[in-house]
Amino acid sequence: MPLHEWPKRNDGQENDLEHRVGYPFGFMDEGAKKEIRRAILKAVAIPGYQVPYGSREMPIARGWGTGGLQITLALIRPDDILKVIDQGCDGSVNAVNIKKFVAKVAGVTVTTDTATATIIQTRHRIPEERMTDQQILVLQVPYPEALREVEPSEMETRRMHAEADYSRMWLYLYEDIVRYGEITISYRYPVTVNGRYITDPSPIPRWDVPKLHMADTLFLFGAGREKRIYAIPPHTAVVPLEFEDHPFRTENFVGKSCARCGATDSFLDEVIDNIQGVRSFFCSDSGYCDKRRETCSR
Amino acid sequence: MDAERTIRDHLTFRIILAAMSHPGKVYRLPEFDKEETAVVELLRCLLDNEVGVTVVGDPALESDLFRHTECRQVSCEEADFIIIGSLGDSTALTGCKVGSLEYPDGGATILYLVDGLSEGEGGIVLSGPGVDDKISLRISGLAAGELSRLRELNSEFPLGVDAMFFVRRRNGRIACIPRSSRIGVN
Amino acid sequence: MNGTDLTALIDTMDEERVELLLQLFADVELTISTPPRTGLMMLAVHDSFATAFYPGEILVTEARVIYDGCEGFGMVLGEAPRRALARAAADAVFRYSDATQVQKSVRACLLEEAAMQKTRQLENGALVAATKVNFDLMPGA
Amino acid sequence: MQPLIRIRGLTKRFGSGCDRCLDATGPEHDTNLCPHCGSVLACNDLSFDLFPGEALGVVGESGSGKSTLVRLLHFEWEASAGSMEVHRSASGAHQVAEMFPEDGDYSKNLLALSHFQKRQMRNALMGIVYQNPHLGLRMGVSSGGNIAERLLGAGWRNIAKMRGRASELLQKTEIPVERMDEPPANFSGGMQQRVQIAKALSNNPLILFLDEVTTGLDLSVQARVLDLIRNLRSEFNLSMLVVSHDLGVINLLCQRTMVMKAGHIVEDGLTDQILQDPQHRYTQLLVASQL
Amino acid sequence: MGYVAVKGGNEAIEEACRLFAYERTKGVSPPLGVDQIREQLYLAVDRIMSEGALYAPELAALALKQAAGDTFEASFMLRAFRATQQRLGYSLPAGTEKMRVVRRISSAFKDIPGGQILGSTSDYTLRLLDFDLLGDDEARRSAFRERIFRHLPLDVEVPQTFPKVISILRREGLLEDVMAVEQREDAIADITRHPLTFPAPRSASLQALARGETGGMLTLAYSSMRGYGNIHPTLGELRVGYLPLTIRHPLSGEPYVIGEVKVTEAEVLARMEGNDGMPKFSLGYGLCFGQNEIKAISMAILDRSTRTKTPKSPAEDQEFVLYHTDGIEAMGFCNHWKLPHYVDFLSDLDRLRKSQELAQAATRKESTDAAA
Amino acid sequence: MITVEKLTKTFTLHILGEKKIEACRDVSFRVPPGGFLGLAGPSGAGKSTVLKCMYRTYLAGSGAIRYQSAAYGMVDLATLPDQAVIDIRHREMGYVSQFLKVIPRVSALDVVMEPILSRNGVTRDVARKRAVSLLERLRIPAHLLDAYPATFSGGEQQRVNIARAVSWKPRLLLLDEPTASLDQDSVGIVLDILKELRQEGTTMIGIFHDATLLQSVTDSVYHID
Repeated sequence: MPLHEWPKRNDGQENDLEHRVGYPFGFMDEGAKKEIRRAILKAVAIPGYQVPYGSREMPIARGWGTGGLQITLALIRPDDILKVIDQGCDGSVNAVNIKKFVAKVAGVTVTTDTATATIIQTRHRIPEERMTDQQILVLQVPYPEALREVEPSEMETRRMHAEADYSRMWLYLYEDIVRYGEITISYRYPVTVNGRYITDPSPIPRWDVPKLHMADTLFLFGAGREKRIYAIPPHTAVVPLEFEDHPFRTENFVGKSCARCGATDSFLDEVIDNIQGVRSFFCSDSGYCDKRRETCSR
Repeated sequence: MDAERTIRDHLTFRIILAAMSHPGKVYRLPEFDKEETAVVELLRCLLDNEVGVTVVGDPALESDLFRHTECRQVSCEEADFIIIGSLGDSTALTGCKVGSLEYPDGGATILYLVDGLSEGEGGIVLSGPGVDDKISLRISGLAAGELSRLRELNSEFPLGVDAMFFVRRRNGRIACIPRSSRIGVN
Repeated sequence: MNGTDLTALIDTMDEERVELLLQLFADVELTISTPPRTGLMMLAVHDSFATAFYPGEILVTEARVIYDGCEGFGMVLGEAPRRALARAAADAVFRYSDATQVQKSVRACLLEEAAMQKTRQLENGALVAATKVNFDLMPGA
Repeated sequence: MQPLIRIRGLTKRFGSGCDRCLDATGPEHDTNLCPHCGSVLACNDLSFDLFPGEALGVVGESGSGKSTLVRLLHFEWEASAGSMEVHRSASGAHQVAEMFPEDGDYSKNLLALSHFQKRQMRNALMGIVYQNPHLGLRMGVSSGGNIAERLLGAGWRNIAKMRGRASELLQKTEIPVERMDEPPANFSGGMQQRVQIAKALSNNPLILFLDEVTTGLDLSVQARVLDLIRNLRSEFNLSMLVVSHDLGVINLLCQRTMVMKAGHIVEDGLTDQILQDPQHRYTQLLVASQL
Repeated sequence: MGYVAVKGGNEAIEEACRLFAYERTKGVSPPLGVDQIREQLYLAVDRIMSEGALYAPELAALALKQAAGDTFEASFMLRAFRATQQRLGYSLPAGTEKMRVVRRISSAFKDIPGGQILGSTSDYTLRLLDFDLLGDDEARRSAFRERIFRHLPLDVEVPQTFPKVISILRREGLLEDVMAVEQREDAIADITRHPLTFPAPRSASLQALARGETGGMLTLAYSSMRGYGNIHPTLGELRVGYLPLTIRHPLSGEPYVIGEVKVTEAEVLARMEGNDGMPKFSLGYGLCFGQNEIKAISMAILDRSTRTKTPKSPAEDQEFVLYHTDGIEAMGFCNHWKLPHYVDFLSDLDRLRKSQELAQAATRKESTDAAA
Repeated sequence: MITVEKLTKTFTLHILGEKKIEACRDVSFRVPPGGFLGLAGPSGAGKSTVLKCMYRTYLAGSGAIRYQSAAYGMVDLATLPDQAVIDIRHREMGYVSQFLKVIPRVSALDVVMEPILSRNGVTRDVARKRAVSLLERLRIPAHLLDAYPATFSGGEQQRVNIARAVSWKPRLLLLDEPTASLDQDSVGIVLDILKELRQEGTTMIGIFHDATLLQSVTDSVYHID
């Protein structure tokens, strides 16, 4: 093409994704992906340790899952089947947003079925269905530092991890019990990974914590704003912090069941009905709920 | 970077990731263009100009690698990736980066080029994260004493190095031993 | 002014004059060796302790053009593929060993641009100069 | 009898240091500040032994380096040079033998361990009581919690057992057990010091560091705290390093004493000898000014 | 049943995006040109570029239009855009003594070599609303332009570069010297590639501040000025001007000027310190894209305050300052609270109910005990 | 058992312009096992200095103090390492001064029990019995046993001091005017106790201000000028 016929704007470099045709596979530049991949490998090799990385800005806001998104984009394959959930729900606005974006820049198919998905990106929940070793669960993490509860300074928490100096975290639980008779940590319940690092499992409810222990699946955790990646490989011991005489307890749904599918074995959302003032309960994992309804109706 | 290459890198990385998450399991890589460039193609999904690399005992690979990736050639003490060719004398590993307690991720990644990899009895026995109970891995073409050197480097978890073993073929195989693995002998 | 200094003027040239410049190359055998691409240039600055740091990135467009076997490079601010091409072409022409006709006309165009920019600079400079606070010395000092 | 720990060539320098630091500082110059490079040699080539069950006193004016010595041995500060070895078969030190499976009577240099290993070593071997209870205690956490913190660090994971141990220790240190869940911030200075001692003893340490523990307390309170320490020493067969500028405290607690001045040990000997027949000019001055 | 939205989120999102775009277009005024924003709201554009850490006036103006004037959103868009762009290289380090100055003042001295050049500033305008601007039109504009040039002598050669005030102080040994800050760094830190670690090297700290959010930096710097910290700043020199963006010509290897970038630089002289026994003024340094004097001065103060040896207040704590001044991160996290958190909240409820249960049981036991 | 050879002790007072005070010169004597040597001489002749050098409260200037230790064999107390001296003090060598070193808030009974308890694995009961009988014999009123000696009269304090020194039956006992502040009856009791101690094998070296007393208890006397 002669010089003077060159267009005024370069095609394929428009910022508007809606109209964009030639965005690169996986959206991010290759340098970013490579760095994230190296961080992921180190994270897998040192279970529970937070690997710092040069987190990139994404078209969604910091705090809205950029960490999880960057991991997903660095490892996604065109033949992946993607599921994105937020609070267990495939239809949640944030989940839909992310799913739409990834599908667009990686051309993958999407699903709401946990069993058929190859990559599941999630915020605040682990699916109820047991996942396999062919699947990867990518968790979005707002605060990667489990010790932040007891120590605000990054320099200090890093030292604590280096020396496995965790007595302050344990002390926090001790004081909790002295004051309230119970450990009051609700979600983001700290766990010990592989007997070494105290790790933040992301804001999943306690209900989901046991699912991390000796699982078949690789769990990758991405904190975009805080610029940390960490991992729990399959078949890795993940033990919630607990005392011999004050064991870890999950949320209690005894005597309650899902008003939609009747499940008694799933994490339930509590819904207050404005008109009648009654409470009802529904599966937080919408994919699971759907599947049960389908099976039941058949 | 053409789209096809980009996608290939994604495919390759997923296999490396699977191998690193399942120590001792042998994975088959997507078919590479040529046997000679297999190492370059394998590592391309990871290497850029932020990465320092040392190649031990394979001058041809050395020049290839630095021509085709943007990584920097550095001494073994500074290397993020150390590639040990089949003739490589890995005493070079003494003094390689094992990270610090604050930043153990600073530990190097070692890529061993080996003749063969297979699962099953008779090899070394691995256990630890990523391994369901125990797994047996047979590595052929690995210099004697290599595993005990690895064990020595990884004796103070979380300090240590993470090893990848690669059979350099168009149709290559890969297996990994991250520092979290316990290496035993049958 | 040498060639590189002259091509620097292309960065701030008016749009119409860039087109004018491109027209000068219309009949010349030029090959685009690297098509224009936009990207980022990281700015490094020395602070007052001689520590270099990066205040941020700058959007630039670069291109390369070959003129009779001689390659020229052009980089300009912003997303401006045609401008980058013009600068690369001018660079190639200036880097070419012999003084060709096109080199002459490009030089003339750019010298003209230099004069125009000088006038503009004087105007703006005068506006700035007028804001200088004058401390007249006390008589006898 | 073999020493419990051996300290050799222990040096702590703040600053870059230069060739002339060693010659230009020390008691004969009456300073530890190197005039050439501005470095401070807080501790300079200290060598001594601490024997099992012994209370070793360290006296000297403020700035002599005695508190630095404690910080170094307690792994709070990094030594610039020197070694610290612990007897591997010292009674109660089975953790030491486990951590250092090599041959020989003594462990390798503890000062060269990683921070992680140092922390384990500290949890297994040491207790410390600071002059300022704010350094040794978390003022906002319950007293029982303060004691539990050390137990938690040593791997205890049973609330009831920890509370049992805490009340036992608080009893020994004469703190009313019913105040166990109150924070030390509510307590008097003497009580805080006793909670600190309880905390320091919680892991059955082999070595207890006492850094000016009675300084700033009322005389009557001082006496009670010293009493407590004397009783605990014989009860637990503790080895103690007692740092004080007060010869009375040293005289009461220690059989052996080292005198420090400008980062050096200028004299050491039996405490009664140091007090009644001091050899060094500085010791004579110290004794003359206090007795 | 509508609350537990299993499906339908997709449509709602798209409608919300459309509604947001509609809000901007529903009025009667003609569409706003991006060039108008770039030329007439240039200080907003400057601010967006410096907080977005991307110098691209056209795109910044576009972002401001798209974000309907929200500078947080606009600088966020620039950051997201830069994530998709390849980095073509690094400039040669620019020295600001080469800056083509359009404004420079010093409050340390009455007169300075080269003079006080007030340049373009709103500092001396009365902050009274100019109702004439309501009737702004092309005729008024050209009249104004004509007026401003009328009395101007156009043949004055104005120097383009000026000596630095601080170098005079340095020569006299009154100011801490170049070597006063830490060891020389081998490589320039780049926090877009390697996250901050602490203590952060100087180059990383300056980069983080140069990308910081103006308001947040002002807040922290102000806390230091008011008394949470005491560095006692004096504005040694404030410059606004253009820095040449220079690289090496990839073919000839010669220096190659791409163009000019507008920046603001501030140097504050701060309380004296006795290094090597000789008390000297210390120095704080600030520089950012565009004309943004509040930010450059705040940056200089924070640069100085975070070098305090024993930090006592937030503005002196390097980790605190650098972690909390990135506007994009802060706004993102603040916004994320709008996302659903009902799983977490339910878990909270579970703990609260359990603790209340235990507390009630304890009270019951006490009263039974008391009765017995 | 113990041989002192040419013991000389000089104090150098650095803070008083390097003033030198010679406390004793060329003292030499020998005490056989089970012997009781008395040290005599005018006041200021250095009798106490000799004892303190032997106990290592003073560092000998020159000369040797050879002692046949049960645990260490033949040692020179002038140069023996501190730790060994502490051990010998603990296991073998006692010292009684003219005054009780009062330990705050420790009762008279505990003062006497402490050395018994801290040695040779005696039960608390046995130690208590022995201490009580010693203190009774030294005529400390029963109601004072649990009181703090700080409040006692000089004579009572000194009797507690002696009880403490002999309670654990040291192998070698150094006595520096132990009876100076005692009344005649008490002196008699103390001498009886010392005699019994000798019969059990304790070697002693003592200073007594009273020449007759000195002659009556010791079996030889060394004169220092």
